Amino acid sequence: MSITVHIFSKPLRYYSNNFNLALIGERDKILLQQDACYDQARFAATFNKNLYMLETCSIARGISPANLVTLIDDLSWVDLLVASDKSITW
Amino acid sequence: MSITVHIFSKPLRYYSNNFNLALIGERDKILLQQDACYDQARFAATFNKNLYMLETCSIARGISPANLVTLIDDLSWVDLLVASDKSITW
Amino acid sequence: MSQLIISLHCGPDAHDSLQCMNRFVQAALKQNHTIKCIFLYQDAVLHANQHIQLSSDELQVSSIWEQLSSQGIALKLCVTAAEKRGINTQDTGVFTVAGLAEFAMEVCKVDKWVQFR
Amino acid sequence: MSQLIISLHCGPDAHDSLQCMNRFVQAALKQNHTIKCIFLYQDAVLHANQHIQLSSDELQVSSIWEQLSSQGIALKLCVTAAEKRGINTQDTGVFTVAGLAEFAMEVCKVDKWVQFR
Amino acid sequence: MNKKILVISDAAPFDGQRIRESLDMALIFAAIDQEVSWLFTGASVLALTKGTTPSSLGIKDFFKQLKTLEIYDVDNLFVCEHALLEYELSTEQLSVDARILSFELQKSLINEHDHVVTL
Amino acid sequence: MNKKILVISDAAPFDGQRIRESLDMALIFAAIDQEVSWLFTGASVLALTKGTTPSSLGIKDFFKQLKTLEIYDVDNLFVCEHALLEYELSTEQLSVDARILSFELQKSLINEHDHVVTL
Repeated sequence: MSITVHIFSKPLRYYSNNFNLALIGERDKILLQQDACYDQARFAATFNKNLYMLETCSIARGISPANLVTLIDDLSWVDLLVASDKSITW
Repeated sequence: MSITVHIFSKPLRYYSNNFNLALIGERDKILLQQDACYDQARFAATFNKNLYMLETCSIARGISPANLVTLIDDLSWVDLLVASDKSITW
Repeated sequence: MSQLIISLHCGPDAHDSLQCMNRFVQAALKQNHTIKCIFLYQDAVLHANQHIQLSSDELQVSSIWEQLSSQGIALKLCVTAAEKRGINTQDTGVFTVAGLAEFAMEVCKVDKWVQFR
Repeated sequence: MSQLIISLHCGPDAHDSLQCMNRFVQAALKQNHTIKCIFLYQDAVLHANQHIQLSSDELQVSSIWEQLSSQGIALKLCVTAAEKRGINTQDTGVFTVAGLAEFAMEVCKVDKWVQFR
Repeated sequence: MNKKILVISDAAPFDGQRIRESLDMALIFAAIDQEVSWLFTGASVLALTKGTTPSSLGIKDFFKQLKTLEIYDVDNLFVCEHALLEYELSTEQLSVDARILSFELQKSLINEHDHVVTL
Repeated sequence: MNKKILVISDAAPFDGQRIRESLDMALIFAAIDQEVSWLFTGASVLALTKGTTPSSLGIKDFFKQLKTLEIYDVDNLFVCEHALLEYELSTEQLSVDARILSFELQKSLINEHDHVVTL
């Protein structure tokens, strides 16, 4: 199985039409950037592992990472994408 | 109570975040235009009266009106808005 | 007879919304209502980009505006929204550059405000 | 080291998305990856509108593109998307007018394609 | 003629310039002495949370203007009860004084206004 | 190098030019001899229904090109099962031959491709 990074930039509700938990592979990663950070609680309740959030985006929104959410800096963000097989910007 | 025309141009699901049946007054009207016509069944199941659909928009999409949906031409569309107190384009 | 004002909020790629608005305006004129103005806000200011090029089988977006203008309808665009999006406000064709205040004052004088998004 | 290609899909009003993309590009360069090009598609072609005017306390959208260009990154825009939206394709500043085919061929040569919407 | 204008926002805080454009619309009607109300629904309620510092992203902080709306006579701010629940927000977490409205009360709010604009 | 490209659409049929831009993207990769698949999810499945006549709105009928995709070697069309249910559509109501995929099978589809683009 290849590894896909699923990128979200808006609250989860924005994707209710076309997105479903069943699309996420066992080794896939979830990346929260921009306004998706506001909804980290719901993302964390839906995807209980491999959940990453951009530090710069979350700080600008006054958000500290919830349980299960790994904060990453910009360099680790690049590493995350380069180390995976592909990304989908939902 | 004033009369509001609630205008929809996309399938109902697009509005799940900010819209609720409780916003519609007893004498309010619902107007389906553009791509909202595709979803007339769900609109009709949600709002069981005062439901209007633009004829030109629905014909172009190969849609015939469902039960409870009143088809209107462009002149009646103008009448509908002029006869009401205000409109909201959701 | 009513006084109506229209605001358009979507860019020139939204052919269906533009046609929908145009049909409403034409029907309103037929019913002898007055269209105070059509105001372009948000992405709709991009209709004032003067180089729209579409193949001949596409909806000719600019001719719709020319027709509306020739029918005597005031076509205005929001200067702030335009500047943010890189529109050359010195070259806006049939559209008049206006402030949001001017639009707001007209809204206060009309019977109905209809938005097209 | 990886070869990356970026596509941007949102217009110049989306300051947050632009900054997000820019941060990714800067970090990728720092890690010695190659950015094959940044391709503007859909509403992103509007970044080539040459009259963006923002007050001095706003994000200066055009200086971000100038900086990226001075870093040697190829900035391309889709000609069809641009023509539909009224961009003057004779006057696109730091952006090069390209066809979708040119972009697609480059996509085939890179390791990763990252979209910013 | 004095008109009552209701602005409804539903976009996420950094979704294009939509909150900003709602702000401009609310301020301009207030500036010409109309009665303006502003309803935040959906993800737009997030624009009212404390601790937002867009300057750290290089973006202009227009959110701080939301806190000074009273000065400009936009003193009727409303938030959708459902949206607060959706994002698990309490009024203490909001940077402005706003009245919480159920959908039923939002219906009454709409009813009281002459024009309603969604941005 | 031959690449497998997956285009995912989710916009309603007349939502800007989004279906059209997906079509252009699919066709261009096919034209340069890459393997292209196209997944319709959400409201985009409505673009595949029969009886659409945009010309009656003065709009170019690019939907008819969807029926000729096979000629251009875009022969892998997929539709989301959930989206068909959402709009109460059966395959007989679709104007193209497309395989219906559960979310689980969409995961496998994503897995098989080199690049995925959402438009």
